[in-house]
Amino acid sequence: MNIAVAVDEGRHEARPSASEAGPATKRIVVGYGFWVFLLSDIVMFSAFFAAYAVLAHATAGGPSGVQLFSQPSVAIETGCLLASSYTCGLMSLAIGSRRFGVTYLAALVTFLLGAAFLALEVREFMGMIAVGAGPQRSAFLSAFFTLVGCHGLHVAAGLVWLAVMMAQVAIKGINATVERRLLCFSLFWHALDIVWVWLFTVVYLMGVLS
Amino acid sequence: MRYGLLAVVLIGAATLGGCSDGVLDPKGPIALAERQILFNALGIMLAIVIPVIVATLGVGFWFRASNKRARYRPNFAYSGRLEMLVWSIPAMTVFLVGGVAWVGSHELNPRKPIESAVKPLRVQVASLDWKWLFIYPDEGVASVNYLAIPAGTPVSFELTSSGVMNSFFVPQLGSQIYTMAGMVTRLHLQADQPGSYRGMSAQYSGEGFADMTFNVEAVAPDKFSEWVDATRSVGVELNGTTYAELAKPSTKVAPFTYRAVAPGLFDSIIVSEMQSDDAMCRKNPTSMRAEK
Amino acid sequence: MNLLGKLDWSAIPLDQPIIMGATGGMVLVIAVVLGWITLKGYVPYLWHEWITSVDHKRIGIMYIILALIMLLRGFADALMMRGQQAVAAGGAQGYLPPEHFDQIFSAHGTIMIFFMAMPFVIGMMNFAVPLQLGVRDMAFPTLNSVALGLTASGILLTNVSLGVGEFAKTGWVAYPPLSELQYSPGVGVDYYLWALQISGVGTLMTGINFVATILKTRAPGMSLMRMPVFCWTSLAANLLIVAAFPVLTATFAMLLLDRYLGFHFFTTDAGGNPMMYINLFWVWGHPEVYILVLPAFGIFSEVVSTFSGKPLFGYRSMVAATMAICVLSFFVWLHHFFTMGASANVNGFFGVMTMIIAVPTGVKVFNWLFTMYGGRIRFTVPILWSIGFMVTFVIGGMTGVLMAVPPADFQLHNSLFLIAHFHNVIIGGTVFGLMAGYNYWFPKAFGFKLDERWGRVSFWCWLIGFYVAFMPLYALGLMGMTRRMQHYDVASWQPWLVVAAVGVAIILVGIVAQVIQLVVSIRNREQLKVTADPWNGRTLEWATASPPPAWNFAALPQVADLDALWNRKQRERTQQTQAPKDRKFDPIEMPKNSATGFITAFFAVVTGFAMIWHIWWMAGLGAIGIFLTMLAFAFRDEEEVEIPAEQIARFEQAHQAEITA
Amino acid sequence: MTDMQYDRAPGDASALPDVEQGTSSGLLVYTIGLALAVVLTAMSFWVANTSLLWIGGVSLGLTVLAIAQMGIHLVFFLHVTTGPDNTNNVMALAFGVLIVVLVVVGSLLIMADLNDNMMLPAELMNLHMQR
Ligand code: HEA
Ligand code: HEA
Ligand code: CUA
Ligand SMILES: [Cu+2]
Repeated sequence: MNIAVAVDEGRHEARPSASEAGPATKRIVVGYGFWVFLLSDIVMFSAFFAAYAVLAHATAGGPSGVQLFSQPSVAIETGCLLASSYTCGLMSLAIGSRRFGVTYLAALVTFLLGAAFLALEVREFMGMIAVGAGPQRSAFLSAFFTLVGCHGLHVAAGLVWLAVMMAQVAIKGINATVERRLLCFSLFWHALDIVWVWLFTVVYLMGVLS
Repeated sequence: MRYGLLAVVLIGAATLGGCSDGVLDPKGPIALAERQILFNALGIMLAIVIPVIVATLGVGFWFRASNKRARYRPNFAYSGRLEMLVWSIPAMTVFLVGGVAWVGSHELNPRKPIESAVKPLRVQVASLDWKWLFIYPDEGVASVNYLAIPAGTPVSFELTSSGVMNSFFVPQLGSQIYTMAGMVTRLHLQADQPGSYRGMSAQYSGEGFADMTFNVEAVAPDKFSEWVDATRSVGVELNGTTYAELAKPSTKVAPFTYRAVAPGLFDSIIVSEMQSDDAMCRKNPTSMRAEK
Repeated sequence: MNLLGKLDWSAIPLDQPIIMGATGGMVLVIAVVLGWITLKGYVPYLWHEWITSVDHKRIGIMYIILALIMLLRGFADALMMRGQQAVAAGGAQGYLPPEHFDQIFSAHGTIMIFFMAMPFVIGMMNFAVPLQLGVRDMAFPTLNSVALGLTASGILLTNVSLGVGEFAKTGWVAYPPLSELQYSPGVGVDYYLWALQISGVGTLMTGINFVATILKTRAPGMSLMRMPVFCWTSLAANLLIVAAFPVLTATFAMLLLDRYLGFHFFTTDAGGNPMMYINLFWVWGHPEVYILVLPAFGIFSEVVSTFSGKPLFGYRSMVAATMAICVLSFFVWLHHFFTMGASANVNGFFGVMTMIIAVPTGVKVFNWLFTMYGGRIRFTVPILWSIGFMVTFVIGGMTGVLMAVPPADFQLHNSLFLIAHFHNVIIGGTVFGLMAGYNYWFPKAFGFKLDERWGRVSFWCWLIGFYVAFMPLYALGLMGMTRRMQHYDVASWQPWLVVAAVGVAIILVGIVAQVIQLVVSIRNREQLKVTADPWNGRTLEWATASPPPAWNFAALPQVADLDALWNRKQRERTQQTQAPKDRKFDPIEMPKNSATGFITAFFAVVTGFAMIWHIWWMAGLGAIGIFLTMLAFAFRDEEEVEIPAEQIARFEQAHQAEITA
Repeated sequence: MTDMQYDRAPGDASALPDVEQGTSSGLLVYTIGLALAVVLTAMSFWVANTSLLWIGGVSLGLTVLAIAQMGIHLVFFLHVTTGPDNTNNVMALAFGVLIVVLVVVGSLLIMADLNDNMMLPAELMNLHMQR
């Protein structure tokens, strides 16, 4: 899959290099801007990660990760997100070839998987609060709820966004603007998955090691 | 030019003019070394900064548009040799100052005990809202806003805070260090000669901050023993109750002393701010897998 | 349940004459200005041409106006502090009680950094970068307007704190535990946090916008290595924004959670760790100072090369140095807390890394020097500021390097020496740069030059005032005076502080001269009128009319080398080419005006204010308002308007006629 | 505006090599990505729970797996490549990763060092462990 070569073949001699060709098309500018936003968002997560890592052992006599985390539930959550990432990819393909039925279906499945993830996470949070392991209990728990909750909020925002986008597709059809936004959405959704990879690794898997 | 000079002159004036009580009038080995480092670093950098200032003003003056004698070279925009020079001059300077910084931070690490034949005096410091408490664990006395130390004897400080952060600082003796609740920082200072030195908090801590000053009274060692003896005979004991009384926020507290100190009081100040199993406790978290 | 949360009449400090006077004055001025605007019927004009405008030039100008107003507020604070410290010696308490003085230095630092320097810098970039790139607008024009709105919201909230409630009493860095609920139960810290969170989101948007603009939209032929240096430094500054501001947002979010929901990030109990805040704050804080100074470096580069009549010396070195500073600035943050008790290795490492930044900075200074060398320097106001900067900044940089030596910092940390250092680099670097840029680009923005004579007066007063005001602080720092002292017991400090106060008075004269300069220039605008290229410039912003039309360039310029305009002028001179008489123009698509920014800002203020005062229902309404605004924006159909070819042709003809006349 | 074939937005599915010929290869890319991600995830969970591995290496192993998984996501889901059309995207990514590593690793080292230095004396540790 050597993309570079594939593209180079279609190139005209006279064309200047990308950096001299004048303003890029809107799709590329928007995609790039959103890419930069995602990177900044990930930097924000890194601050929460740093706080969590520093405070991970500051349990102040309260419960620790080993006592609180349930691996099966995390595995299901991970599965949900991963699968939704896949269906989100299918959605992008369907949009590219303008197949509305598949688009809606893929979006619906993505939404449901995301919602399932959120539901599981909320259940986990409620369970912890119920046993007195809420975020006010210790610095460790503050950091845990903030880090994981921040990712959860992003997922929730993604769900709202997806719903709005489907409304737009229904009302406006797939025009250049809508397609651009859906491209950004899929970027966002995949990036959340990357954050989650680090979350389950650092919080849930390493957290039960000791 | 004249402003660059003005800066130098002003700093110089502060130095020579005998503005007492400051960093420039050190009274102990730490402060002395730090002043030396300050001057050395300053000297190294002035060697390049002054020429830069002079050159800026000179070039600007000479190449003014109205000067017909100056040669206009509109295409002089690159010169490999100059480019090399331009990168290497600051690099060399930084190499020198950086070396000073690296060695200096090891030599003058606040945690590093002062080498001396004399046995160091231990003092425990707690910053309260808004005064300083000094506990002499080995002598069993304590004082507020007043620190008596024997001259020529290293003093080993352990510092903490009852709440907000402060910074313990006696400019004429040397380094400052933060005081933080639930933690202990360490510092080693020494006064070479008897004298009275101004101490204060260097980290803003709220309303009463401006009055968080104290006097360091360095006295001859035998005078110091006398002071300890005298202190033991007057005042109240520092224990849980009197400490709670003292810890209430107050400003401009006149110096006074405690006849005795309940054992472990300093430790209880530290712990009072934390609730067990804190990050601080875990020096080397060993990861042990749960047995399955 | 109180419907108004914590808000009641006692929030308004009726018993404090100074505050009430200031507030009353401010409210009065605003009321008069608003009344005047309404009476004169300017409201529709303002609304259509400015508030809803997404034109990068207009937005840039609005940023700068905001910044200038905040400069005055920040300066008023500085005057009060200098006045207080000039009198509060020995037993005297001065005229400001601690709880007021503490708010003043906190507000001064916050306002100057976030609401003066940042908007000013962003305004300059907004105005100049798209013009220099030879394009018609930013990558995301509406986002730009929203960012402006959010910055204004933060500014508004901060100033509301003057009259309703209080501002933080924690210093501009708001270290916990002092800023935790336990030690700062009032709303001051909440004002600080919400104002900065809201404006911080705006700043982040700006950063993303500029990175996308500079990397993805440039005139045809403008490769990266043909970009003007100001675009490079702007790129670096905005990369820093994108990488650093999220950390600040996260840190403040943690402090907010501590304060509002009883979390334990930075508390002293339950395992919280205040050192964590200090660490994260400076992860943002050090890059921040380069966000402020890098664009100024870019302005100096443009100014020095233009007025020396030479290309910038060592362009490649300049670019390399800029990017080196950009990356290195993330390796040094610990130098703000050498005295917290880290090991010698850690302190030593960060000390050395800090100094390494002096190398690329030094390269820049030398390159400016060699740019002047062999030039034919026209001593206009912008270059005066530049030379003043070169002399002043190296002193400030030097004292910075001095404090990067950990053992020296053990003595100088938090002393007035530190205060002198950073005013030396911020005023001597950023503010001087902004003043140079203000004088340099003013004719481009408004079509007439600023008065030279008053500009000179202002420059000299500023320069001299600066030295008189801040050099004594170096001395005081060495004498052991710490910062943030409401009063002090050492009488021998007083003379120096009186000198410093005199210095500030001289600066005041400089500021007055600046205002006079503006007034005089507006009055004489006919004589000072200029056409496209008043300074014999080198970069593309001087290729279009002054003020430029909304679309900047009738046709995007074709760029073949560095200093695009200069080289074109050279070619035209040798080839005697004339622009063809009747050029053909194509219609241009421009982004449509949008009220999104204004409405978002409105709801942001509502939300922020409600959160500060714990008025939960109102906060909820504000949040819903923001969401609905975004939704409405997402569903709008027309994003662009077409500017007809005739209109462009008409403008170009008028412009040509003006040039030949 | 110029139509740029070889300048790409990140995540641009339509820039996949032969997307014009139909989505089958696009589907293939996503499916391979999913398969790899599932395998890596499963490995992570296994590594964390098995007792076959030396305990000291587990954290490291998990980190490596996470990095690999991140790479999979970037390449197969976000379509980031090293092609010339992608330079800006990759540069931005590299800068972002640098900052993230600096923030996390730097903070951890600094805080660990500070905590070490402010350790309480051993007796005291015990004292407040009991509370
Ligand atoms: C951008 C940053 C910036 C700027 C420009 C300034 C400018 C000034 N500052 Fe600032 N200061 C800070 C940032 C800044 N400061 C910070 C961060 C702190 C720390 C706060 C803390 O402790 O937490 C601080 C603290 C601080 C202190 C507290 C010292 C202490 O803690 O004891 C003092 C004391 O006098 C002081 C004085 C001044 C003075 C006299 C100026 C003067 O130079 C002011 C100069 C005047 C202006 C900048 C206004 C100019 C107006 C115009 C030019 C209008 C022109 C109009 C037209 C063109 C139409 N500053
Ligand atoms: C625009 C803002 C700005 C800029 C550009 C700088 C630039 C620098 N700063 Fe400054 N700094 C601040 C704003 C700024 N700073 C602020 C606001 C604070 C305090 C915040 C607070 O606590 O409230 C601060 C605090 C601060 C500290 C912390 C002190 C303390 O709290 O104890 C230190 C310590 O290392 C420091 C160092 C430096 C250095 C080494 C540079 C270097 O980048 C300077 C480099 C420039 C030169 C060196 C001059 C030109 C070079 C040459 C001519 C070449 C040859 C020279 C040499 C090789 C020496 N700064
Ligand atoms: Cu400071 Cu532990
Ligand atoms: Cu710094």
